[in-house]
Amino acid sequence: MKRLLGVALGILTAIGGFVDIGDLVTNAVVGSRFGMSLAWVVLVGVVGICLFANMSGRVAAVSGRATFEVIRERLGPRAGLANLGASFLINVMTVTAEIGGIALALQLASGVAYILWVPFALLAVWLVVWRVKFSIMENVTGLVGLSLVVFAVALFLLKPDWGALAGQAFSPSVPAQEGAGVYWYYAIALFGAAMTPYEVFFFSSGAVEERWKIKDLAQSRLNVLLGFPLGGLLSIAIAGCAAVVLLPAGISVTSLSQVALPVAQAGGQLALAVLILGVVAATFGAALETTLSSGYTLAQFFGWSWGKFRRPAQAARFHVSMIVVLLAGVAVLATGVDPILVTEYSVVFSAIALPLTYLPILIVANDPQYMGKHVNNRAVNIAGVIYLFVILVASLAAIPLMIATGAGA
Amino acid sequence: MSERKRVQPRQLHAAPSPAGLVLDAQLHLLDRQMLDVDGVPVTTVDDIELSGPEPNEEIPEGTAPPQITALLTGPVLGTRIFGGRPPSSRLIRIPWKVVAGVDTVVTLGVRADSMDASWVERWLRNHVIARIPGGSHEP
Amino acid sequence: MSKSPRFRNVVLTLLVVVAGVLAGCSQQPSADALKGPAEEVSSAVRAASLAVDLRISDSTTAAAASTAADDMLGDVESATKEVHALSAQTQEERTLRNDVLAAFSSVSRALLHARDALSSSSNGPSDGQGKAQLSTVQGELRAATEQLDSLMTKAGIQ
Amino acid sequence: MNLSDMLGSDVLDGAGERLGEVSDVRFALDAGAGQLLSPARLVGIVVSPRTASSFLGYERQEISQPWPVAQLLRWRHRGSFLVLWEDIAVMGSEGVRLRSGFTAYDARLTR
Repeated sequence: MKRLLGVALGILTAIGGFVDIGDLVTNAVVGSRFGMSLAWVVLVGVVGICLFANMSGRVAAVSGRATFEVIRERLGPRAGLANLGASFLINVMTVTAEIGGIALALQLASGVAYILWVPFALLAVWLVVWRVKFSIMENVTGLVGLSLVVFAVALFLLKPDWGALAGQAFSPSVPAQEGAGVYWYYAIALFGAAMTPYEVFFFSSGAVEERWKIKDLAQSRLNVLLGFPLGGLLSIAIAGCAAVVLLPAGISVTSLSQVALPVAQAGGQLALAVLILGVVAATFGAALETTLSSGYTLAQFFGWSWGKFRRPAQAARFHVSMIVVLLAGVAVLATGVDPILVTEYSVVFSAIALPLTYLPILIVANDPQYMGKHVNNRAVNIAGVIYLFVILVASLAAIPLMIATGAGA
Repeated sequence: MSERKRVQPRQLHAAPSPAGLVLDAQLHLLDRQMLDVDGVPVTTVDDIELSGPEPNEEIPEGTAPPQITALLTGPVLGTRIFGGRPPSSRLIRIPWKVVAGVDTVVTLGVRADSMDASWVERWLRNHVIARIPGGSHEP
Repeated sequence: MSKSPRFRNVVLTLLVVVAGVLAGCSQQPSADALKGPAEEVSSAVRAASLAVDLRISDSTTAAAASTAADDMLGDVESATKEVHALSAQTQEERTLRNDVLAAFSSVSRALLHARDALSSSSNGPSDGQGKAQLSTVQGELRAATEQLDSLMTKAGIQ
Repeated sequence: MNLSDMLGSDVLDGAGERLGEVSDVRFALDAGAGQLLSPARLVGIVVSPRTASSFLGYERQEISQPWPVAQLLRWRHRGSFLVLWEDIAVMGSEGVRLRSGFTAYDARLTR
């Protein structure tokens, strides 16, 4: 019974932890402009993140090495540093976006300008990073974040024409009022939002934090293989709500307050309250994950002592670097830049940095010195190489498409 | 580099296999994590110091092979990436005799706090982290 | 003496080239250049309209609805700035730009009223006076939407 | 000498013809008593005819997954060989010069 509870808890946490401000905003924007015609990208992204999160978790559990240690060791200092620079920049952008997301959600709840909520959000995130146990942090934010299921409920309450939605999803085409370039630009953004590299850094470091052993692998596989796809369904429901209410009304999403409109229309103030709770939890959880990830990547590259299982004094450089990252994120927000804009750029830059992260994982997962008999099997390798190719194409196409479409305008 | 003419040895002999552990430096040592005796990460292997040979000097036949004297860390990482060479006074050396094992990590037989390689960690601990309330509590 | 006219020609040519490049940089308010900002404002006013509807039917809170109106106001401001940056060459272009700016400013005014009405509607729609105020604001938003829509149709911005 | 001074330097044979670049340096630990490791002595250098980046050591191990990454990297390092310490004449800024009549050994690692 207790074991079953543990399994359920893990899966629920994975669902609630899947969606972050990037998924939320990108899916709503895409839904309001392209309907369901990009839903397939979410599917592709979810399969990819399952594949590589699982792989990095297995490497961490079997060898005790987290992803960025592996990246440094295999790519060497030069390519490793290039990767660190890119990943760290994206992490800081994502931290900025998530803290902005917390503040925007609190504005939605209170009507008080988001910028006034930013210091509060910063302090709360730091306190949790500083003091709260890893497992408690993960489970609480994951479970509360599960209230984003309200998007799926709202979609049902809206009584959409399911046939039309499915038609858009299963025979995707570029809508008449949008160009093909913009369509593919948002395809890459959605892909980047689903496969953000920080999730892999966090997942593998989390495996070390929670001292996974080989026997825990079955549980983690279940969490990933059930939790992430269900989280992906939530993402599609976000796009669905936008596609049903906002697209026909001629509204294209530029702010979080617009994302809430369909939910309020479907479920009234109660649904709205649940939505705000879910958004706060999801962005808060993701702010924690990205802050920790920036500490993990730095510490693992330079070989510092890291981890929340240690006292802060035993991982001084790790904690100092996270404080610096949080302050940098807040400094960016203090310039008055729109957090939604930061989010949109962060997911595209994520897509660009993906190959550097996923290639070393794939290679080490095949190295018997690390993995013993737990090396990748053939099916996983074939899928991994196919994904690496897709990731590479997306990464190379991202910048030209960004310039050609004026970042999707 | 590839424009220059290259010759290729005609045949490869089977290599003599030494009795003990064989390590290829780049493959098995460089850029690996070092853990202290308690399993606390210390730093990474940024470079390796050898006992010889003297650069640019003819090696007499029968000279005993050089040995690894120390693992190096610190500013040497920057010079491996960007070129050049740090002054030897700035190198942080971890003598080979404190190395206890080499696997996917390099384990040391001493405590991190006793080593030069962790002075930044100690400085930040004493001057920043220890001054924030809760810094030395169990999480 | 013979050198000077040639020199002048060279300078003139250069000036023309530079002017051409500059003109290329600061776009003219053609239907194409106005399309982006106009669509942005059209989306914003519709979103605010939806928020007011939801508030009238008590589906959303005063805080969430007024936040939406406030966000939309920001969108309209940035679109207005974008149009201001376009430099009109011909009389026709100048008229079009001014019409668009006029439409934007009536949207902007309606949004301001909407935001104020929404944030003061915290007593709930049971409050008759608040409800009346919201319907007035809704009418204003609709009128601004129509003004913008007809202008967009006229100018061939779809 | 430091290891990074050797890695990537040119390798010439006794007559001054270029053979390739140092892609790795091999050490051996002779089993010794005691809790700590025995000294690591230099066995030889791995010479790659094409590239100095010892990318992942695919040329020396029996790892063939994932296709085609492993195959590509091994192909890039084809022709790598090991030269023992006894056959090295000079190591320095100009690169590594081997003694004439050196022996090229199979660079594969046996585990």
